[in-house]
Amino acid sequence: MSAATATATATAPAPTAGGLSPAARTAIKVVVWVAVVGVLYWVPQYFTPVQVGLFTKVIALAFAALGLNLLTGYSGLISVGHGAFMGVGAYTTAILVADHGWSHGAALVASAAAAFVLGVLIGLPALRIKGLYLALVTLALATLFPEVVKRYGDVTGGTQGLRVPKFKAPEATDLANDQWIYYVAVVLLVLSFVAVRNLVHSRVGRALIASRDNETAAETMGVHLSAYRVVVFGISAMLAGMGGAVNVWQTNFVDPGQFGIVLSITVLVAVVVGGAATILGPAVGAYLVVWLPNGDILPPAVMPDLILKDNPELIDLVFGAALIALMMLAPYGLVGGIKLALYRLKQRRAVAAAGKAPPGGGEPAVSTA
Amino acid sequence: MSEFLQFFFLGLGRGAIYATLAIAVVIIFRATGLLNFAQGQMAMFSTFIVWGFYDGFGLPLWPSVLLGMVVSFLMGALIERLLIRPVSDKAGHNPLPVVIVTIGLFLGFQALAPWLWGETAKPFPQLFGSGSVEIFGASIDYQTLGTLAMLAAEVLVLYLLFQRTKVGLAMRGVASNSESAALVGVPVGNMLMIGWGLSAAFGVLAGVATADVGLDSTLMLGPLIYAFAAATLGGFDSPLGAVVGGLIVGVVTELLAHYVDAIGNDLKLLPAFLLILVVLLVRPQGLFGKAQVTRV
Amino acid sequence: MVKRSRLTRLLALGMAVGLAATACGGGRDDEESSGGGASNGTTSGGEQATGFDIDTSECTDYQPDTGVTDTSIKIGVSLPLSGPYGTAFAAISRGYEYYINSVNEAGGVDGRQIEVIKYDDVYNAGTTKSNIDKLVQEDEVFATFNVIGTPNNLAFRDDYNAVDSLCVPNLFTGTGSQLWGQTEAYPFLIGSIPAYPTEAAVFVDYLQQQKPDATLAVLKQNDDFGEGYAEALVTAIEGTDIEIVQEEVYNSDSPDVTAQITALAGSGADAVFVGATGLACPNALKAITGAGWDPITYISATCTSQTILNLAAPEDTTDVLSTGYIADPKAGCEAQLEALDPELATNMEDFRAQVQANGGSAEDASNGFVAYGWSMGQLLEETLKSAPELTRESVMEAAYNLQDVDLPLLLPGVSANTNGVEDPFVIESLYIIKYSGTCWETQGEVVDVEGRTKEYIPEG
Amino acid sequence: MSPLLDVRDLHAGYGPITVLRGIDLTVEDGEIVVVLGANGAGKTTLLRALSGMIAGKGSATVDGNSVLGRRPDQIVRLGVAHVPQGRGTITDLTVDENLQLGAYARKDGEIEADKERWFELFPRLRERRTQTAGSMSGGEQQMLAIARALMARPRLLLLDEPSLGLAPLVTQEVFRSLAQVNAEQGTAVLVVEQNANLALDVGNRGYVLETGGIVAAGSAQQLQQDEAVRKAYLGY
Repeated sequence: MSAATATATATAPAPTAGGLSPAARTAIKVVVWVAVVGVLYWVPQYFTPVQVGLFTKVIALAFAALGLNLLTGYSGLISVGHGAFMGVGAYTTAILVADHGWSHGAALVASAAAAFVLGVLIGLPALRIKGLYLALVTLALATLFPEVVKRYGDVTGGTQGLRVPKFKAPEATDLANDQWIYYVAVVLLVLSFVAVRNLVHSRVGRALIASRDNETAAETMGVHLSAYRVVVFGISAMLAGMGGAVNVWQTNFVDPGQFGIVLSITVLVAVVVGGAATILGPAVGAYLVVWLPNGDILPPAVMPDLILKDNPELIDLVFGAALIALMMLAPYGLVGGIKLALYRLKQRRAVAAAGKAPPGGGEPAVSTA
Repeated sequence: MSEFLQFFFLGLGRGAIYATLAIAVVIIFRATGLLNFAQGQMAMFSTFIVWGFYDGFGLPLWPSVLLGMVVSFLMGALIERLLIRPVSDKAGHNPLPVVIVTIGLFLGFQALAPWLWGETAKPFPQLFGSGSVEIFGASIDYQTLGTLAMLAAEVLVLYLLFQRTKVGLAMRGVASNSESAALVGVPVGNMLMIGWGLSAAFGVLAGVATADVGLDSTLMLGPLIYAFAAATLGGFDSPLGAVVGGLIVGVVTELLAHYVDAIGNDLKLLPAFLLILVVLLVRPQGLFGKAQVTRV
Repeated sequence: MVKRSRLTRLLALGMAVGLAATACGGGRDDEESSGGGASNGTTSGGEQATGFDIDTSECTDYQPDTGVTDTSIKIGVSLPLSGPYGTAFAAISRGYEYYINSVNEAGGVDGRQIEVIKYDDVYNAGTTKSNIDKLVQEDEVFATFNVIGTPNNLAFRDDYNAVDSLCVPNLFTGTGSQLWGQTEAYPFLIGSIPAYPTEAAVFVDYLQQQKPDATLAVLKQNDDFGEGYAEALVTAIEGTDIEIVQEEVYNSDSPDVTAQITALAGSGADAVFVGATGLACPNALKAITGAGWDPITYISATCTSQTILNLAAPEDTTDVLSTGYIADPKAGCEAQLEALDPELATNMEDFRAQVQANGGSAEDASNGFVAYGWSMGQLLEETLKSAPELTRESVMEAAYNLQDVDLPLLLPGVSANTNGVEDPFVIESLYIIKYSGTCWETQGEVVDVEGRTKEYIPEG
Repeated sequence: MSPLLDVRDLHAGYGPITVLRGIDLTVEDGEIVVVLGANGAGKTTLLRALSGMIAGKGSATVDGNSVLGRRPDQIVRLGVAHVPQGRGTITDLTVDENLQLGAYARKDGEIEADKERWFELFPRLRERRTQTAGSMSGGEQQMLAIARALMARPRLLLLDEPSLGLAPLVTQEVFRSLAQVNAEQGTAVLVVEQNANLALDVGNRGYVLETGGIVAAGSAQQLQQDEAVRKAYLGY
C-alpha cells in the first residue's frame, strides 16, 4: 500500500545526501570511491591464494546477483533460474577454451552473448505476465539445465565434467594466476556495476522502476515497457553468464552438479540479503553467501558453528531460518536497511528543522484558500 | 496399441501425483495470490507426520492420514500467521520477500525431516494396496485408480467448500480483493490462515500418494516442477484445472519420454518446462483460470 | 619456482579433457598395451616395493611432509554432509571417524595421532575444489582421503594429484569410476571400491554360466556411474552370446522407474541389470514384480544397502543378485557370516562393539555405509603404517604397493592389492551375492580378477 | 445523547507521513454528513482511519466504542460499513455473491429478505444477479458497492467519493438512492466528496477539510451559501 510505496521510494537510490553542500558531497563520494578501489586492489596483495580464490568466487556470484538485481530489484521480475544462466556462461567458456582452443577473453564475450540470447528467450513471457509467474519458468529452467548438460555429454563432458585450461597471467604482469584472475574479474565487475547504475538511472530504468511500483504506470507505458523488460532480462542473464565464466577461471572445472537449483537459490539469496534495488547490495550479499560457510576469517560464523558442529546436516535449517528472520527484520536487505535507516534519520531531522511543515514525499500539500 | 495404453496409464499414475500437489499449490494461490515454493517440502514433511502416527503410534493408515491432515492444517495456518504474514504485511505488493520466506521454508523442512525422523528412507505403504486391473491388455494399478478417485473427491470437496460455504465465499472474496472483503467484515487474516492450512492439509494427500516410492526428504523434489506445470496449465486458481493439468502433464511427459528418443526418460522435464513457457506466453490464464495472471 | 614442462601439462590436460568429452572415460590408456592381464599383483612377498616408484621431479613446489609432525598426521576430507545427498554419505565419514578414534586412543600411527579435518561440499564439485584448496594450502593437510563423487575428485586431481601438480596424495576416493586407474598421469590419486566395470564383468561372467545365450535389459542412472556400467557391460559381453536387447535411462531425482521397467519388461529379456542408486533400486524391483516379469535380476552394489532393500517387499527382493566384497553388518544376518567364515563373524562382532564404544549408535553398528567407512579407516592406517617414511611420495608408493592387506570386514578371499601402473585398483575380488529376502548370501567362490580390471574398461 | 460517531483530535497518515493533523467531527444517528475537500486534503485518509485500514491517534468512537486500534472486520461489527474509493467491488464474485459476502458479519436469517430489498432499490442489480461484478459498468458497480455495504445493516455508512468516474445522471441516481436508504432505514451516512453540490443537496451537515484539518463546518445550507466554500468546491 502507500506505506510500502513510500519505503520503496526510500530504498531507491537517494538522489541527495541530506544537509551537505554539493562540494562536500562530491568530496565524500570521491573518498568513498578511492577507498573502495583501494580495498579491491589490496585484497590479492594481502590474502592467501586460497582466500583470493574465494574472493573471485564472490565476484562470480556478484555478477549474477547484479544481473538478478536488475531484474528483481528494479523491474519486479523474479528469477529463480540465474544459476542456469551462470551455467550457460560457464559451459560456453569451458567448451570453447578446452575443446576449441579459444582464449579466455574471447570466450567471455561468447559466454555473455549466449546467456543474453537464452535470457531473452526465457524472458519472453515477461511481455505479458507478472513477475511472480516468471519465477516458475526460471525455476523449471534451473532444474532442467543440469539434465540437458548430462544428456549432451559428447559436448559437455556429462557428469564427469570438463577440465578447463587455466586463465594464465601474462608474463609481463608479474602476477600470480589467482591475482591476475581476481584483477580481471574485479575490473569487469566494477565496469558492470557502473553500467547497471547508469541503466537504472536512465529513462528505461526509471520506466522499469515506475512499472514495478505502480500498475497504472505499467499499463500506460504499454508496449515499450514489455520490450524493455525482455531486453533487461537478456542483460540480466548476460551478467550471470559472465559470472559463470569468471567461475570457470577460478575452478578450472565445470560439471552439471555445480549449476543446479541450489546455485540459483544462492544467487537470489545474495540479492535479497544484500538488498534488492540497491546498487551495492548484490556485492555485499555475494560476499556473505560465499564467506559465511567458510567463516574462518571475517566474518566469524560463531553461531552456526555451535549449532552445526554435531549436526552439519542442519545447516539448511539454520540458513532457512536466517532468511526468514532477515525478511521479517530487514526485508530490504542489509544495504537497503541501512539506506532506509539513513533516510528516516534524515526525515526526522528535516521535520525537526522545519517545525510543522510537511516533509517531502507523500501527498502533496494543498495551499490554504 | 496395448503398449500405448500401458504408457498412457503410467502417465495417468504420474499425472495423478502431480495433480495432488498442484491442488495444494492452487489452494494457496486462490487464498493468497502466492506461489508457495515450499509446497513440495511441506507435503514431504507432512507425510513424515503421517508416518509418525502410522509407524510411531501404530495407528491404521487412513486414520494416520486424517490426523496428519489435521496437524498439517495447524502447521500451515501457523506458518502463515507467524512467518508469512509479518513479511507480506511489510512488503506490500512486492512478492519477493514472501518468495524468499517460502525458499527459507523449503530449506528448513528439507533439513528438519531427516534430523527428526532419521536419514534412511521409510517404506511407506501403498495407500490403495498393490495390484492392478487389466484393461485392453494394459494394466492400471490400484494406486493410480485410487489416486484418481481421491482427486475426484478432492475437487468435489473443494468445489463445495468454495462455492457453497460462507468461509469459501469469504476466501474467494479475500483472494479477489482483500481490502473490500475486510470492509464487509471478513477477518482477512483468518482466511489467509485457513488457506495455508487447507493447502498444507491437502498437501498430505499429495505426499502419501507419492510416498510408496520410499519416504525421505527428496520425496517431492521431482514432482514439484511438474505440479507447477500442471497448475500453470490448469490456470492457478482452479482445483479442477489443476487435476486436468496434472493428468495432461503426466500423460504427455510419459508418452514423449517413451516414444521420442530426443526426450527420453532423462529429459522428461523438458516438455514440462516448455509447457510452462508456452502456456505463460500464449495463454497465461491457463485452460481454466481467470485472466488475472496477465496484469503486467 | 619450478618451471613446468608445458608439453607434459598439455598432454595431461588433453587427456583429462578428452576423456571427459567422450563421456565414456577410461579407455585409451597408453599403458594398456603393457598388458598385465596375466600378471597377478600378489606375487612378490618382500616388504620393499619394487614395482612402483614415483618421480616427484615434475611436481610443482613439492612438499614431502607437510601435515606430518612427530605427534600428528593431518588428513583432509571433503564430502556431502548436508543437502539431499548429504545424510547417507555422512555415515561413511562416521565409520572412519569411529575407527580413527580407536586408533588414536591406542596411541595412533607410530605415535602420531590422525587428525581428520572434514568439510561439507554438498556434493558440489566446485565446492569440493574450494575445500581441497583450503585443506591443502591453509590447513596444510598431508593427504586428502575418501573424497566422495566422481566429478568431485575430477575437479581437483589436475591441481593436486597429477605428475606435474602440487603432488598431494588423494587416498582411496569414495567412487568406483574406472578413471582412478590412470596411475602414470595421476600417481597421487588412488581409488578404493571395485570399479564399476569390474562389477559388470563379474556379473556377465556369472550370467554366462547360468544362461550362455541370455538376453539382457539394462536400467541405468543418467550419470557417469550409470554410463560406466552400461559401457562396461557392452565390453564384457563381447565374445559371448549374451545380447543387450534394451536399455532405459532414469534421472536420479525421479526414483519412480516404473515406466522404464515396463519398457524393459516389454523386451522379455532373460536378465536385467539395474545400475541405480537410492530409491530407484527398490522401485525398480517393485516394478519388475508388478510387471509380472521374472528375469535374473542384478542390482548394482550401490543398491545393496539394507535400508534401501527394506523399502521393497520380500517378494520383490528375494533372489536378487549383486556383487559384494565386504560383509553386511545387518543385525540378524550373523548366521550367514558364521557359515561363510567364523572369523568374519567374530570380526563383525568386534566391529559392532567398537563402533558403539566410539560413540556410534546401534543403528550405525548395522549400517553398511559405516562398515565401509570403518574399513577405509583401516586401509588408511595400514597404508600409513606400511610407508617406509611419512612423505607424500612414500605413502603413495605404499598405497600402490598393497600386498594382500586383509581388512577384517572384507569377505574371505578378498583383500586390498595394488601394484603401481600394473594394477592400480585396490579391490578386485568379488562374490556374486544373492538376497534371501532378509540377508545377503554369497554364491560360490570368490571371483578374483586381481590385476585385470583394466581389461574391462571399455575402449574410448 | 452522545453522537453516533465522535471523532476528536484524530491524527493519521502513512508511515512517516502524517496526513490528518487533529480532526474533530461528529455524526448523529440518522444524519447525512458531507466532508468536502480537494484532492489530497485527507478525505480518504479520514475514512480509512475510521474503518481501521490505517492506524490513527487521538480518539474516534462509534456508540462509545473506540474504533482506533481495531481491525476492519471488527469495526464492521460495530455497525460501520465503508464503501471505498473506486468502489472496491469484488470483481471475481457475482453480484449475488458480493451481496452475500456483505452480510458476512451477520448471523440472522433475514439475509435473503435484505437482498430483495436492495434489489428493489437497485433493480439493475437484480437483472445482473449472476454476472461477475467485474463485468458491470461503473455506475452498476457503485450501486453494488453501496448495496453490499448495506447488507451489513450498518448504523453508519462511510462513502468515499461515490461520484468518482460516474456520469452525472448516474451520480444523481446514486445520491437519490442514498437519501432513500437514509430515510427508510435511518442509516447515518458520512460521505466525502469533491463534487459537493449533489452531496450537500442530500446532506444535513458538512465539514470542509484542507491539508489535514477541518477549516469550516456547518449545516448543508450554510455551507452552500458560504462564499469561500462555493468558490472552492461548488464551482460558482
